[in-house]
Amino acid sequence: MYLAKIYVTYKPSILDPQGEVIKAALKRMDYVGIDQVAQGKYFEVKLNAKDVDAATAEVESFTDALLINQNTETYRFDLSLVSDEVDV
Amino acid sequence: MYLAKIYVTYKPSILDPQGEVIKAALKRMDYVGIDQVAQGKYFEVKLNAKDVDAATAEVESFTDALLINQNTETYRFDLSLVSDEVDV
Amino acid sequence: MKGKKMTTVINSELSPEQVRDSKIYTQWGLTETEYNLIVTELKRLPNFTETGIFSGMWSEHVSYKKSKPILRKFWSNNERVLQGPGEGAGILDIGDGQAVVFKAESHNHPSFVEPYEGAATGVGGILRDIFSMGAQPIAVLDSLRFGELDNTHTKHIVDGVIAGIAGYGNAIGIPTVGGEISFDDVYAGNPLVNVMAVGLIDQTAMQVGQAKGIGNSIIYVGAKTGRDGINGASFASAEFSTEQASDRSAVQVGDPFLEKLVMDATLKAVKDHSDIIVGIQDMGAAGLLSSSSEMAAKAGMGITLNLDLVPQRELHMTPYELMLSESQERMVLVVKHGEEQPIIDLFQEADLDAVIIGKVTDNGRYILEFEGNRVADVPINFLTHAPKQDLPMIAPKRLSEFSDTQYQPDMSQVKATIKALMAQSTIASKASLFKHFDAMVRADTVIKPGGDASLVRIRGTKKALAMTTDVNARFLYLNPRVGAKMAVAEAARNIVATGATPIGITDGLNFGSPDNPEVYYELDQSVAGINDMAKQLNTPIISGNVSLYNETDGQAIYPTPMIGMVGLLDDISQATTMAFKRAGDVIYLIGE
Amino acid sequence: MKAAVISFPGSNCDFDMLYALQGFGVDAEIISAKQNSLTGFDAIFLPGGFSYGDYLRTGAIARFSPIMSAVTQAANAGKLIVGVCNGFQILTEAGLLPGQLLPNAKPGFICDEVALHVANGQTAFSSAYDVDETILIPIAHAEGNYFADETTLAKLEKNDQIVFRYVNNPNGSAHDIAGIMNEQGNVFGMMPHPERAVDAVLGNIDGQNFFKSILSGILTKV
Ligand SMILES: Nc1ncnc2c1ncn2[C@@H]1O[C@H](COP(=O)(O)OP(=O)(O)O)[C@@H](O)[C@H]1O
Repeated sequence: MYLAKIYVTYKPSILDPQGEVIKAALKRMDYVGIDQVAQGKYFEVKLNAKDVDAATAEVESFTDALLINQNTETYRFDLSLVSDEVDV
Repeated sequence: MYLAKIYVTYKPSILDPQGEVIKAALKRMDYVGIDQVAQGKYFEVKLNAKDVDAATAEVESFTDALLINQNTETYRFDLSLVSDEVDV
Repeated sequence: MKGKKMTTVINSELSPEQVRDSKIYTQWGLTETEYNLIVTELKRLPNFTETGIFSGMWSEHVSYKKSKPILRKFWSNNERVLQGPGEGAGILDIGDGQAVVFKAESHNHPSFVEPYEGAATGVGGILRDIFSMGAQPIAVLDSLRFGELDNTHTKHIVDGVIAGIAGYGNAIGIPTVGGEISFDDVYAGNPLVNVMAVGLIDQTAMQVGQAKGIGNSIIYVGAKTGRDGINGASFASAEFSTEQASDRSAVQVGDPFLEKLVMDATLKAVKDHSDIIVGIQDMGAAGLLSSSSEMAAKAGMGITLNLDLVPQRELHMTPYELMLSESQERMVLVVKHGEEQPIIDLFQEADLDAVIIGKVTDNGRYILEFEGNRVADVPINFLTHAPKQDLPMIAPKRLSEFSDTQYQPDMSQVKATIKALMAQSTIASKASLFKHFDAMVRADTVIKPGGDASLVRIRGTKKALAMTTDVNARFLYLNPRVGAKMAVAEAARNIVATGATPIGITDGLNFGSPDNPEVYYELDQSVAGINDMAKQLNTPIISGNVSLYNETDGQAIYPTPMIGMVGLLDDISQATTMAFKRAGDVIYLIGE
Repeated sequence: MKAAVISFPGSNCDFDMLYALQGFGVDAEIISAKQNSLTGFDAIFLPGGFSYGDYLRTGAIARFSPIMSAVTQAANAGKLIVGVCNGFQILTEAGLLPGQLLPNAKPGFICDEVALHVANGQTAFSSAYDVDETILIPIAHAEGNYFADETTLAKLEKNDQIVFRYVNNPNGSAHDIAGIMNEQGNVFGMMPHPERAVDAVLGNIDGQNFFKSILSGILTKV
């Protein structure tokens, strides 16, 4: 079984209203060093695949198709082999 | 300047309805190998701090205070030194 | 954050000669003839920025150059009309010093490309049209068309659009009280997302989008400008081809939270400072460019803007990008010279940017300064009056081919037929979709979605406003003029069913390419049909929106002029709802 | 009785709450979340809406507004604190009520009218209802799924802190919880909107007794 950790962020030119609001809140809370905040999504997906190439292809395919919005978002991911016994 | 990448997930005991919905959608889309899906949040925060210890303390402090709800969420983070030039 | 540096490419602007030789303006939607007209008028080659602003202002989406000859025919005058077409929204007198403000807006192309954000920003845009008049928005309605629900792509679009309307309307706190949804394969590649908003205003507080008074200040308010939807206006005025699906500029993302702050602050400014606010306009299609130039043109003035002062979200934006950006949640205010501070303070108090970016002049010119250079200097009247186009029209062949013989329904399997009808997505209950809309926020909704028309009470009075959106495009496909009359009549019946009297109309004219004489004919006949019925019902058309080029790969949608109608109920205790109330009551069938 | 309705940036039911209170003759006013004092008020209402856009988590950012320290003080002083919808979410984030509101079990916003069972009719928020009465109250939320750990839930049950329960759970809330109060019985939060059910012209007056309960509680105290 493979575990894919997928990190989704907005493309650079897209407005990130959440990031802005969080940044302003942190400033109000006196975290003065904060320079920039971006909020994205994080997915952990466990999947069965015959090898790492197959798993990579599968992750790219479903991330493009469902997890991200290709107009506004971009992503990267890490893949690792994990034991089948589950506990997320 | 430091860049903190913060990964927030639900604690294991918390039901993650969004993860369930995504898993069901992936199954319908014929991604048969999917075993488990969890959705979390991902933050990229740039901050100024005098050294890595100070940055670490700062990230832990504001993540505990604001970014997560300790009832239901947990997190980990990576910290790296980045150049000051911005490129949104 | 990771990301490419995007400075170099974008800053390398073409010289005027290069603009001429590369004919880049044709990609922006200007024709050869239009370009030559500009050269002749300016007596020189327009530079990159100037060419860009002409392409924005002369796009169909902004100038209505193709539809205007037909829109002019709309009947928009009666004893109630305080403001007809030409401003952000139309206004009708409802007595007691109050008025109702309403308009419709389409976001068809953006919603196809990006269903959630497309629909969400449609709601945001129409609400700005209402509160920029000084009116408090009180309700949103929608009118939606999708392909049949038999494939995942259409389902994805439907889910996204519904979630987008809900996401924006619920968060900003204006109830989505009604609307209509139907499904037909002609909309598969061209869904329609029309939204209508209704507002209330005291007649003394009415604002217009004008830049009067030499030396008065142009104040930019709201969100910072980014590279969102650059050239969206020309984009919305071009046909879709499926191959082009990836050729798109950055999508606009809405921020209902910010818009709520902008809305509340704008309404407060109108209330507290009506004596120093000269004009208000939202930044919609072609953003800062069209709002500022139209305000000045309407007042017969000129305008000079210093683009370095425009609040910016991204680095290294060019004048072209700053002017054509369609970043959401932004407004332009014109304020009396020397009295800006209270207005600026008011917006800053709400954590909003409010910056003086220019002033009104008397030279009739549209002038842009950027980094110490004059990057545009053109006559405003010329800029805001795209060369008119008289297009040919011809009755579609199909109309003469339809046989006159009455269709004879097959009545042999009545039960099965009725069941099959009820199972059609267009006829079946839409509750599973509209339950995502907050229909009750503001606590004034008397009749919620699911009735004929919706009814919203006017707090502090005995009155209520009824509202509905309707059109059956299949009727228009069969006969545009009669179909359009039927759409108005249907809307009126829905209003009357609540007990209210119809008082006015806004429309959303969704058609294919006007360059096709048959489509242009449909447009002309639809407007004629709306007029016919509107005059009979005494419901003037006071605002509306046009969306053309709704075709994919040469296949146009049905002519779909959405009718948004508002009615007035003088005594809310007379309101009627649809449900049967009591066993034993008598049921009448009225009409022929 | 004098009541404050807190307006956070993004609150959108603040006026609905104000009008409902005024309809019962209460001297109520809107107080900006940027202020930091609530002296002179007998009851404080945190209304529905999308404070700070509900970005990050519902209520997460609002709880750091200046007014919240005054709300906490008032709570400790035994004043009545009422959070409806987003107000409830803010009170849990602020730790004035236990638990948290998670996204609905079936994700998505729902606007509906739902049946509530008056689980405890002996509180400052429910005393005007009949014991075991079932009432119909509007809901409008995407994150109303009440969560708390087992120990907390057991405590809520044992102390009778659960005031309203859903008859048909619309959002996955633990123990069908629609509204709870703190142990002292002066801080209360619920997801449904009683302020949308007070005017006969809107077709539902089941929320009236909620306000009558609060009023009679305060009047007997004052
Ligand atoms: N189909 C129409 N019927 C009547 N008036 C229309 C129609 N289309 C546009 N208008 C009017 O023309 C003006 C400009 O419309 P539009 O460009 O849609 O406004 P905006 O710039 O806010 O998008 C508005 O006053 C609008 O009411």
